Amino acid sequence: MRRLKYWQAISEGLVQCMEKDASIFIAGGGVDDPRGIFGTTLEAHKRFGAERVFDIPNCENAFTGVALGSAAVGKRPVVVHARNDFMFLAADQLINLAAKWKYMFGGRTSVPVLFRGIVGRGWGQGATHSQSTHSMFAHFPGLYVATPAFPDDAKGLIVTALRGHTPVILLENRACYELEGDVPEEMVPVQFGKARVLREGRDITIVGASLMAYEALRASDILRECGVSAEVLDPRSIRPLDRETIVASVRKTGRLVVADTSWSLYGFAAEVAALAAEEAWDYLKAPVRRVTPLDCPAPVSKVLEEAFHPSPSTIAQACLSVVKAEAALEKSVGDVQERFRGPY
Amino acid sequence: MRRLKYWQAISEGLVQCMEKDASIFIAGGGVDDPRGIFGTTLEAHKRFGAERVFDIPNCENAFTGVALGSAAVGKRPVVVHARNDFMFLAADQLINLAAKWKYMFGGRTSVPVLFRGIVGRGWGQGATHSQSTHSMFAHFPGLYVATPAFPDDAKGLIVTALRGHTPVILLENRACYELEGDVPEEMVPVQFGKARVLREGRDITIVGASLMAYEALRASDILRECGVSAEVLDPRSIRPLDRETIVASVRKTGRLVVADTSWSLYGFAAEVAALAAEEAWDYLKAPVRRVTPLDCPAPVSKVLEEAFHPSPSTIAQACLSVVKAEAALEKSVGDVQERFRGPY
Amino acid sequence: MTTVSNDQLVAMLRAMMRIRCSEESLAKRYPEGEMRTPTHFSIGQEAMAVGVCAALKQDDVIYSGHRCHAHYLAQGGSLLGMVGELYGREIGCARGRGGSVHLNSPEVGVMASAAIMGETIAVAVGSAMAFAMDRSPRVAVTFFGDGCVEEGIFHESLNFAVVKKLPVLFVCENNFYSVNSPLRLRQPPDLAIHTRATSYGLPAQQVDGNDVVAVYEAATTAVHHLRAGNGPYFLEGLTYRWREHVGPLFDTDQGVRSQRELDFWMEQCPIKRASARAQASGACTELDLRRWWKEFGQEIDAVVEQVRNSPFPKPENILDGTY
Amino acid sequence: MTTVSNDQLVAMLRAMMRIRCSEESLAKRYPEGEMRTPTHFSIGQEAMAVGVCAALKQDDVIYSGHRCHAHYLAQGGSLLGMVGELYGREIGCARGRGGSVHLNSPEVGVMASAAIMGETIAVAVGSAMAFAMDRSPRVAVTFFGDGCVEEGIFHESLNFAVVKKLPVLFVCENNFYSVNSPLRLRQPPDLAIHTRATSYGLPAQQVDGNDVVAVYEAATTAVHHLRAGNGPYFLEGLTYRWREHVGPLFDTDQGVRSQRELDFWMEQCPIKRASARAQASGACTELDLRRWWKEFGQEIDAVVEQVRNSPFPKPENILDGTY
Ligand SMILES: Cc1ncc(C[n+]2csc(CCOP(=O)(O)OP(=O)(O)O)c2C)c(N)n1
Ligand SMILES: Cc1ncc(C[n+]2csc(CCOP(=O)(O)OP(=O)(O)O)c2C)c(N)n1
Ligand SMILES: [Mg+2]
Ligand SMILES: [Mg+2]
Repeated sequence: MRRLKYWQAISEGLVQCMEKDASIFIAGGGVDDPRGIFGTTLEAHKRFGAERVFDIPNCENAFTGVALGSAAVGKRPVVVHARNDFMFLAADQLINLAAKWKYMFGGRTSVPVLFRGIVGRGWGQGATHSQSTHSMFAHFPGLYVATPAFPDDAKGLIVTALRGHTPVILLENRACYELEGDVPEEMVPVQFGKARVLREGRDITIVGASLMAYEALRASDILRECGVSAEVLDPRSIRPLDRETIVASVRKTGRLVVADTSWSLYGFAAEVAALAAEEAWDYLKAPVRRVTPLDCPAPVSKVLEEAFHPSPSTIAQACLSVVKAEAALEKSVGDVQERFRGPY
Repeated sequence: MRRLKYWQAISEGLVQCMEKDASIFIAGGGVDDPRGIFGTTLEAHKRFGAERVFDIPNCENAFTGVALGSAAVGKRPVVVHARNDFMFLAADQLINLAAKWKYMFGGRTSVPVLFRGIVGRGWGQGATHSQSTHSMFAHFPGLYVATPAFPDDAKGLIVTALRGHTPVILLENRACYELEGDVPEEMVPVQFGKARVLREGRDITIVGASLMAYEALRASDILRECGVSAEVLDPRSIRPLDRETIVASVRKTGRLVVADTSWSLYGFAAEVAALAAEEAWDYLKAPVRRVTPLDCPAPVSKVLEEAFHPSPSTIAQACLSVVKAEAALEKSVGDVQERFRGPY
Repeated sequence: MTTVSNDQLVAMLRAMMRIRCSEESLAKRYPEGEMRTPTHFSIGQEAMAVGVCAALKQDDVIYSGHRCHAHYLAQGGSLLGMVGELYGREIGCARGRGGSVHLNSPEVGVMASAAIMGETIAVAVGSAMAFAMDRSPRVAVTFFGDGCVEEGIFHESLNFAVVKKLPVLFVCENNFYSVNSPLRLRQPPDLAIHTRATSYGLPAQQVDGNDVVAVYEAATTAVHHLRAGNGPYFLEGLTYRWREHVGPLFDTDQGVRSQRELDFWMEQCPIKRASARAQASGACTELDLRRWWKEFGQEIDAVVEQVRNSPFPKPENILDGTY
Repeated sequence: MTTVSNDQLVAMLRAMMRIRCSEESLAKRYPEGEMRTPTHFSIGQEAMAVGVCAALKQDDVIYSGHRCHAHYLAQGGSLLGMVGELYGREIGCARGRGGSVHLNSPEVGVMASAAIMGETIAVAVGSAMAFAMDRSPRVAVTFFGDGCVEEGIFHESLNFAVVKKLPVLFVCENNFYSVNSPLRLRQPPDLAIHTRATSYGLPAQQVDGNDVVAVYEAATTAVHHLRAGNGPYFLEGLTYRWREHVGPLFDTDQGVRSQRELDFWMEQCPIKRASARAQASGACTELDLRRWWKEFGQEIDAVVEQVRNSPFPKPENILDGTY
């Protein structure tokens, strides 16, 4: 299998879907510009031209409605937000309309729009350009919310989204963009609601969403050196959420650490911890721990930014505290971000 | 102490604060109309006139910014949304600006706006007029989010909000509006982040947010008849959240049911269940249970609406299943809504 | 001056009468407490819905807001589906899930109505965009109130439609109120709403919204413009709602709208005016009118009867349609 | 024709030179990688900031967006605070929490700059409302780009300001691009931005945004209008950014903006034009100019030096300021 970078896998997924389905188009600020959303829309633009890959004025809320209205009469739009933080402006259309459309209009019609939002971590992007909105959107029934960390999942989830009937919010972490992985050339759909076991283990379960799936895997490397065998799960989609796989793993290991790029309170980490309290309470050998951004807006200064985000080291540390291994973690592992210097 | 209805307590709190502080004003669609937001702004309008209680055009997003900008130069706005669902349109200003203002501008300035949003349950208000948005807003650091269920708390939280330095989202459930309670005549502030123990008990802890605090109390009556002693907690504010009181109670009873008006996934119920998994995992004698609206948009038809919302009966039922009392609950207790027929 | 035939006039008149008769009947029954859904009656505003929809073809699409009964019926939505929805029955057009504010009937092009102001303005633009991409002659119409003009999405939508030259007709039913807020306190005084549209460079026109023929003619011009690929069009109709904002009652005792104002507008009743015109041109007689009122009265009675005998949704199916 | 004194002209010229010199110096250092914050340089657009702020008093307030350096400095924000912020130091005006896009200095009326388009347009209206409620003569100014005009909040804000007659000056810096999207593809062609404002009934004017005197004069007229209680005012200035949208480089090799276009606008450099005018009117000499460039060069060098020797925020204080 070829190895592709995350952004290449996204690009390939989009292009292949567009080849098969003429109703698909891509729209959003900058999708047709020389940078093509970190390269993800360049090939589609080259291949399908301005009719199917086009720039829009700055109107997040209206354009969300535009996408829904085109979907209502048969199109399959892909809407791109260069930063997922801009989607707050479209929250009404996303939550009050897209999520509820099928249900409140009696189940006969649906609006299968794929909304891509990029989490812009790195280089001090600060309070309004590096949040992760997945927990917020996943609170509301009617949407699918996916957080792929790996290239093949990114491609596979796009394929599924562009064949389904549900509005999908796909959150891509920019820090994943340069990561490489095996990606099937064909269009292999990845189901929503099916977690991926990234590594099997005995002592503790780490569930990591989005970039934190990758970081959890790196944490498990550290843990292995410390003699701890961690099972690492990537939910891939957080709505629907694969409760079964998570619960089975926690029941097996008896310990749980949840790592996430969104805040702890009322977030993904809370949900997974709650699952343990509901379904694995009598299997727990230790307290559950959440490893998330600190409870403040994202700061800019490098020293603060480093303290703000979870890293493999902080995940591993949390795991060690849970398994009560005595040795404090000496080694600190920098995050994947380190080399990023733009373009933003 | 006098007994006041919930809406009267809100009205009194606002009026008393406005008397003391000339910088306070109230604005929002309909605050000056004959209905005065279920009566809550009538007295203030009568007392302080159109200069300090005024209607606005339909512009949820801009007006949120307007309120912030007036607060930045010394005003203390109270912004009213007749339905909290309209606040999605203001999500950008609320989450990207209000919540982050103090932090991202270096801590020197703050924008203490009180945002009142009403959860419009009852009479088939449906998908976009009866959601509870508290879990969503409470995910984001920088805001306070309060969900008073009782008249004195509604008043006391308003008093605190209008003296503090933090933007506050106060969510009021319309179903609480006609409920009566003792309310001190004076301005007795209720602290954010301090839960209220509504009833002490031994066998199980029920934590209920917003209307569900009241319903949990009614559930505990039923449970008492079944021989189950329930401790009932009302968090009152869900950001900050009083972890200590909740954890102490769960450690004491060993059992937890969380009831909420917002959805289960990534919501208040998840957060409280997560607390148990983190801080009381080794005290749990039974699985934690969440009692929340079903995982679909709010339906309209009465039969569906009844099935959709949690009620004292469903809360009690969940508690019984947790304490494993054999007797299935026979009695079903209608919700407080039953007599509501508008005005909406 | 008028271009409509007697047949067309009668058809529009009858459409308005049917809407009025149905809504009046529902308003009368509303206090019985069986329609448990906040209901915004269109009574008094029927000419806009009927005049515009008469200018459309079956495969065009329309969108509406909270006050959607007239639009839904004018475009051919089934009365049974509407009444069923108000009574919360499975037979309702939204299977009892949506309520009065979410009427839809995709079979006849009533794509969606939504309770949040301004939402469907953008959505209609999106359908128009799809039509333009397909080089189809179909057009999209969005009905909204004067209050929605204040929402940012209205402007974002206008701008987008103009920039992309989309076949969408913006229809503003200016009834001078947003709930209890009068227009003059919400928008720049002395600047008619349609002039707001002009600043985006699209043709915009104000019309007597209680004159169904004038509405029809303006809409026909507009739809020609759209089908010719000339981009969007804006129509503002001046009209008035007779009842309270939401619910079946009159509200002139509330201190906001005066009885004098209401009387003035009831005098301008679109049905009264169309009836007079039809009789004057010999399109119908007084007797016809009486016959039609009776016909529609019987229809709505029968439909209500049918609906009340039809089943509620099953609670166990509550999740149906979420995904 | 001009009403500015030589002293005023020199003051404005020097203000522009100081901004330019500081930004050029920062742009040069940017690739060193020590300023870890996405930075939108104002280079080429200094006249709008300086001309408008010169018409304000100390207790007036201004708001800006992502491209805020020039506004912050023109209104009197400290250079140290700005450079400190770019270098992520505790000494930064936002204590290293905000970055380049969140410059503020409430002491001198720079209330807030924000990275999300359009946000501060509404916020400025709010400050103006507070001033009006207090019957204070203070005014609020909001600077924003042509791209923000497409956002709904722009319209909601205009409408509100007009309806409430608030003392707010809307200043649109039209540099013809939103990132890489040219204006003509985003807004109705052939309709100047300020005409969009006219449709709300507020006075709106287009000005040569690279002529600091013209900007100053228009702003002075506008501010008089505001202080007299006549409601809001709209100013559109045509200008151009020289560098890439974000970052220190030029981007004419990227295939979006042509070198010819850039050359044209560099010819229209606001500082060059003001320098020529000042020399022509005898307000300064070539030698003065050279002296000033040197002065500002030394100032920024010293500030950068000071900042680089100043401490970073302490990680243990990371939560400070959340509440
Ligand atoms: C975004 C939003 N804000 C507020 C409301 C509450 N609301 C419902 S209808 C209405 C007035 C609408 O006025 P208009 O658009 O003129 O329509 P009309 O009712 O007059 O037909 C308001 C404020 C809403 N539904 N959505
Ligand atoms: C709501 C929102 N959408 C998109 C962006 C991304 N973005 C940052 S600056 C910018 C262009 C702004 O153009 P303009 O307002 O003309 O200002 P200029 O950069 O030209 O000074 C865009 C699209 C954003 N920051 N906020
Ligand atoms: Mg109206
Ligand atoms: Mg620009």
